[in-house]
Amino acid sequence: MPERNGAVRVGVYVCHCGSNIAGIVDCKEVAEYAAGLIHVVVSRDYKYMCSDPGQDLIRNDIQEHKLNRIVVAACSPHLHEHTFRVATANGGLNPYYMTMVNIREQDSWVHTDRQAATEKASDLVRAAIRRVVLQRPLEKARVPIDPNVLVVGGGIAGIHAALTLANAGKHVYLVEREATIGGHMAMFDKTFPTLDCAACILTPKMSAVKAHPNITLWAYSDVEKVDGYVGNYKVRVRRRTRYIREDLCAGCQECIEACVYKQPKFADEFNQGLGKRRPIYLPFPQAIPQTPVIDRDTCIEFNEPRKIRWLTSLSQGAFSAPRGQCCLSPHFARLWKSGKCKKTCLEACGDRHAIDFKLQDQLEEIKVGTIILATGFQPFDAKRIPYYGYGHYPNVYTSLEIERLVNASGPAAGEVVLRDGKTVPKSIGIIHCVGSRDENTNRWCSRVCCMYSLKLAHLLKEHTGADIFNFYIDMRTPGKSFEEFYQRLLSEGVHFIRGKVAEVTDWVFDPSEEGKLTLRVEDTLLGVVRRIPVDMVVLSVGMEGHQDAQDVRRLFNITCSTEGFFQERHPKLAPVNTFTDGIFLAGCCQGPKDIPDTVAQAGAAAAEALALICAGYVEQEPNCAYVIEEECSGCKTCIPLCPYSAISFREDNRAEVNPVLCKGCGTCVAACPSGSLQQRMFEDDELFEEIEGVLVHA
Amino acid sequence: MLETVKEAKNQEATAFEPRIVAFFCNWCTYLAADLAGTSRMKYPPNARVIRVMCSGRLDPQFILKAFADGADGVLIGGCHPGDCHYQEGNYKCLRRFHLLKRVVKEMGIEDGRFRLEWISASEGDRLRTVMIDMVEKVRALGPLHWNAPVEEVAVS
Amino acid sequence: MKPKVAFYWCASCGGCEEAVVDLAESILDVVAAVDIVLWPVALDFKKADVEAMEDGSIAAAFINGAIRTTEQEEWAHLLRRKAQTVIAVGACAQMGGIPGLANFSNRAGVFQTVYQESPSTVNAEGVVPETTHRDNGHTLTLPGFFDTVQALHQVIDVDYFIPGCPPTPQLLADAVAALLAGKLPEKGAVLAPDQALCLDCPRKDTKPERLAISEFKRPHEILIDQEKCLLTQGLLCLGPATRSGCGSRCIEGNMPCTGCFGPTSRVRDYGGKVLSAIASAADSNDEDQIVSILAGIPDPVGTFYRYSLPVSELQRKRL
Amino acid sequence: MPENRGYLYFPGCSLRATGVAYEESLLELFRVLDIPLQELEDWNCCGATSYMAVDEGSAFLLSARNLSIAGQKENHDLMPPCSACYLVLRKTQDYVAHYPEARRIVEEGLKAAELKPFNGVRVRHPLEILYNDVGLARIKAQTVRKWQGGKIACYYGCQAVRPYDEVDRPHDPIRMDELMRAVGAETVDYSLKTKCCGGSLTGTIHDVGVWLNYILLKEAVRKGAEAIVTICPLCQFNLDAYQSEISKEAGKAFDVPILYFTQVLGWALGGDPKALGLHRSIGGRGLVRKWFSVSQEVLAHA
Repeated sequence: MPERNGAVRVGVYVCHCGSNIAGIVDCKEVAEYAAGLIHVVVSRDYKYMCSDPGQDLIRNDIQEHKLNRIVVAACSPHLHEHTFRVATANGGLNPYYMTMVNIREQDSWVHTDRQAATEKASDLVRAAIRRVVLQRPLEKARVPIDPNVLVVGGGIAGIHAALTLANAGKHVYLVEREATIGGHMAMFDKTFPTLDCAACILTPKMSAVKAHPNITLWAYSDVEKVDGYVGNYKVRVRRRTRYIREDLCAGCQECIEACVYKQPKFADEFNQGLGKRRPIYLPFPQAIPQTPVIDRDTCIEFNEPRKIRWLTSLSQGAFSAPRGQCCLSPHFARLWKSGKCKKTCLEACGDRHAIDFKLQDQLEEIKVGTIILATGFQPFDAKRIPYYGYGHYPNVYTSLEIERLVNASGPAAGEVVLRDGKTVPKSIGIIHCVGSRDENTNRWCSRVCCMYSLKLAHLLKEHTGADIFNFYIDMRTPGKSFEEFYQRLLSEGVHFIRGKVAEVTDWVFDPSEEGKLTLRVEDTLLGVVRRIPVDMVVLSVGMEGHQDAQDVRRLFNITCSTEGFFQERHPKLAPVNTFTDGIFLAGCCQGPKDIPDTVAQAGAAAAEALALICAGYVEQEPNCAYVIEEECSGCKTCIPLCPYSAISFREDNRAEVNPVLCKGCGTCVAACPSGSLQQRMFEDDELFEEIEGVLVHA
Repeated sequence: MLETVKEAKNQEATAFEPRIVAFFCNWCTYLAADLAGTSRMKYPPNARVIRVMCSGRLDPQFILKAFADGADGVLIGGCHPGDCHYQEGNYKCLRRFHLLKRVVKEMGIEDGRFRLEWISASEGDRLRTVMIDMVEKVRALGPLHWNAPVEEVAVS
Repeated sequence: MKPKVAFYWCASCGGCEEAVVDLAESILDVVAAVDIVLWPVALDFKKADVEAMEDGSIAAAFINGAIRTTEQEEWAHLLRRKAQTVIAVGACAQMGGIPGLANFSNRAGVFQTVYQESPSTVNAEGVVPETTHRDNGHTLTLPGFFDTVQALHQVIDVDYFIPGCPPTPQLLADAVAALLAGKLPEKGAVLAPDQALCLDCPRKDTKPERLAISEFKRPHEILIDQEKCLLTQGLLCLGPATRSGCGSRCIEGNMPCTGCFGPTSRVRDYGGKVLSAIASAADSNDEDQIVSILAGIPDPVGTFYRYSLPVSELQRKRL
Repeated sequence: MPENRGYLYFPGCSLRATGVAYEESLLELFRVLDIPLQELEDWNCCGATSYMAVDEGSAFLLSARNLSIAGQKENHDLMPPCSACYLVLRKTQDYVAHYPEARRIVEEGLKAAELKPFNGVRVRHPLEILYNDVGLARIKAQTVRKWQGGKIACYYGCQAVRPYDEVDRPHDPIRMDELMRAVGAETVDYSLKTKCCGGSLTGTIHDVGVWLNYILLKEAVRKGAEAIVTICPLCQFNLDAYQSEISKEAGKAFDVPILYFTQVLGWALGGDPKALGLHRSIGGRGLVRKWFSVSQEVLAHA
């Protein structure tokens, strides 16, 4: 076999990785063992193979000892395979004459018995040597990169990434699920620790997105389908209709005023249901795009068909309510008598004719080379912790509700009052870590809650002058001038009680608690259980991945970590990359983080995309499958197995693999009944050698 | 060859340490193994991992070869159903696994020696658990050492 | 002087000998061209005669059948010594063949079945063969019986293989012709095309590009369509994995290929490979469904290793 | 389960002692509902209270025996009205299923006693049975005496709702409230519905136990409740028996009827007032008489 590639001269390099490997594996012994194996000409152990001197070692040996195969036993190939391929190439060899052995992540770091770990390393090295002997010289194929970029999610992460790319002259498609971009940041009042107004710093960027010639903004839209591969993704986007044409709408909002509902009466999502909106509405004044939405569920115009559906369901007995006794609001019942809507909005729009109730969803097919996912987070649902009384006691709020409450443009115009709409709270309890660091809900720390709780404490004090109690487990303020902000709060007379609140309850123990919500908590600094009555309770809810994160992940063929956040390629060295080339992560969809970190990561993601675009092409691992024509019998077994339809059946009864479409999974190869389908880098004979190698001492 | 036989012999002499060949897919289970490493989880050193791009690449010949060459157990690790990096490779693996499992069993290799586990890139802990469990189960089953020569005495 | 040729049979059914006879008239050409020095099935020679020959004096020995007794082993070694070229003829010699299925058991098991349990056996006193038996002063001997059946090349060095159960007369004739003409390929070759049967299959055009099997059928269970690809009918046709050269006779006879020609040159474990191809076509991604579809293959080992168990990776069952 | 098939009834000690009223009203209620109850033959101590605290193993064995007997019946729904019985029986199943050590103890114990394993037994509290199997609709439909009494505080206690969540939501149970409303009662938002009744503390660390009951009573009254309704004999006993003492201690007179939910339901669905054990009430006898229009003599023969 070896002869096929000429006389084989193997060089073996065992890396100590400082003490990371050498601490458990006897690298010297491994190198010595390898030295005694057939074909091995040079065998060394060295402190840091990935360092320059380490790589030079390889290069020089190749020239000096005429090596034509290289085995490097070090860390995971996912980390340094590329490094050592380059080193091999620098020595004048084809980089695919190098093979790596993972003796760190999968040996020294997971084992404790020195002898066993060393034996394992030797076995793996032996197998690699036998394998490398058979390896073929290969060339990477180049795939061109489409310069257009898709950014999914229009929060601060998506906005910043989109603008960065657009400013670099690349065309960006920004797709946002909601009716407006801005995400959670648009809901915030002030931002910690500087307390500058979120809107003031965000809305200019939002308008910039709208105005930018290189950005196509599709809000109120969903990505439905993603095909292709790095550099060449085909994406289908569904643009849900607003029943108002963005191109014709001038954003005058007269239609909203003109709605038959003189008073807004439907829960306003943007304000966390604290405010009301009409069926035709703009989420918030500075929304981008400035085009209102007509909400099917609440607009009268769309309720006629509903009525019909309802009646038919009645006749089918699907509905148990006796006739006449209407289960819908009297308001709807009246409408049914009165028939369809007067469509005052249409009149208001006049000859702009932007409003059209017949509009349908639009499907857009786009081609992009890279994709940035910035789909953000969802706040923890406080109802999941019943003993904190959210949804039961009216005056228990979530932090996001408070953000809207204290916001000047919020439902209460900045007036912080209880749900009764008039009482100003005199005492407020802020509970940290709701849905974070909690065995019963989410184990992780959401990173921002301590700081935003401090911020809210400050703002609430500012707005109400109330007594404010922060209940925290640990105060976590890592970040530029975060700790200083904490100190500032301490001096502002806000109370801090270290302890996990047991419950929020209305049962009265002593008259002072009458009419209040009492927080029962063990003050771990005093070592006593305390009852603290307050008027208002704020739950600092943590961050979670979106509940549809799994679907999104599958859509883009990336992985989720167990917490439901998207998984980065490497926790330290590739924090914005995914395991799917050309798809990057930005913001909280990858894990909880604050605005500065999010923006930084968005910039990084944009840079990664630019790097690909500027290179103009990406090199693909040459690991695709190929047919040995003269031996293929045209049995077609392989054809249906390829998920990418890369295999076609030729006139002359032979299968053929399209190397561009082939992703190199090798599923067809394993199935080929005559072994005439092979996979580069994972040829049958190479794998057989490796199997024999790990088991059979040479 | 003889080497292994000798070794097999004195392995039995001393405490039996199962030899396990593990075929891990590049995108899920191999990464889980890396993650277990970066998280410094500890598990027994009996497995020798062979990396393939996808569990769908696994030709039954590889598994048979591993047993024939003296593996006491073979572990296949792939992405969870629906999570395959190549969309469906793991299903193809699943199909072959179930048929091959019957063959292997009929040839006298106990169930516990041949396993297919779905371990995603984030399940380093699960990888550890599976490794420990597999080693223990195979240890309990004792040596297989298929390649140890069988004495042929041709008298009735 | 004509080249000397020997025919010998080991553990086999005699079908391969038939194949020689089936050369019909052309056997006369063979006889004319060569000098047959050994052919137990047709002519009476003694072992001593062969032993008396000079080593390497036989041009070619055609040996069919697997090795399962000490006698067969001795003959194999003897002929290897005397012949310049040894050609393994037929599936049994090449891969162990049907006798090789005995590797699913062992000597004791085989004797148990044959001398005790087989329905036609009456053997109250439980007599089983012995290698030596003394009977009023006389010592009778029998060859020893191995636990494990082996293919010819597992016992002696084999130069060429002629596949098939049995091989077609054509393949035999070609082999002889090549031998006489000195046109044999490189050592170790299988004297048949190195492609799978599908290429020659008369029904190949009826095989869809996307085969998906949702239920496996057995020939006796259905009325088999004469034209359509048998796999698409749910029948286990091993053609895709099996070396061609048989003239697809079974297919012509409306029966699925059982794989007697063995694998093509790149395949190490015939059963494993064909298993992989077949299982991959199971039409489901649901684990339970997959299992139930594959349950339609009642005897995987017997099906996929029908002719090749002794040369498979595992070679025999571990009892 | 198919209610017509009825249920295996496990009384436990309380319902034959301090909690007789519970048994009486429960049996009457199921009679009115025409759901057969079959008492588990030869049942023994459930193993709760002291055993669970002192020696889990023997506690498991005790309840394992009961489960095993139930397992041999073709009706596998075992109904222990006492929360303590419910918990220990349920816990035994759970531990045997999940903890090898517990399984070993129980299996050996059962073998020694020549008893069969208890696969398939379902331990079910009457609250959950009435809510799921009978259902609010039927309760509403069969109500013949709409509740005219005062507001009710539904008190669930701890053992029936935690740690297992099959009877109701662990932290904010609601099913008893819904049942009460179904028969026309108004229930107060009683935040202490799952807080501690003192359990056996009233017997061991007496004043702490009493103190806890004081809190329960006080809050119920503050919320405007005129009666507390329970699902657990121990809760009922603690709240009922110590009212006079609490009143003395707290210098605040409590006279609150502590009823079993089965008493209220039984009465509403037309059960015989005499059969509901109402005469056994200690607290709030006046109200009981008024609400249940129970004649003097019924109460008299207490």
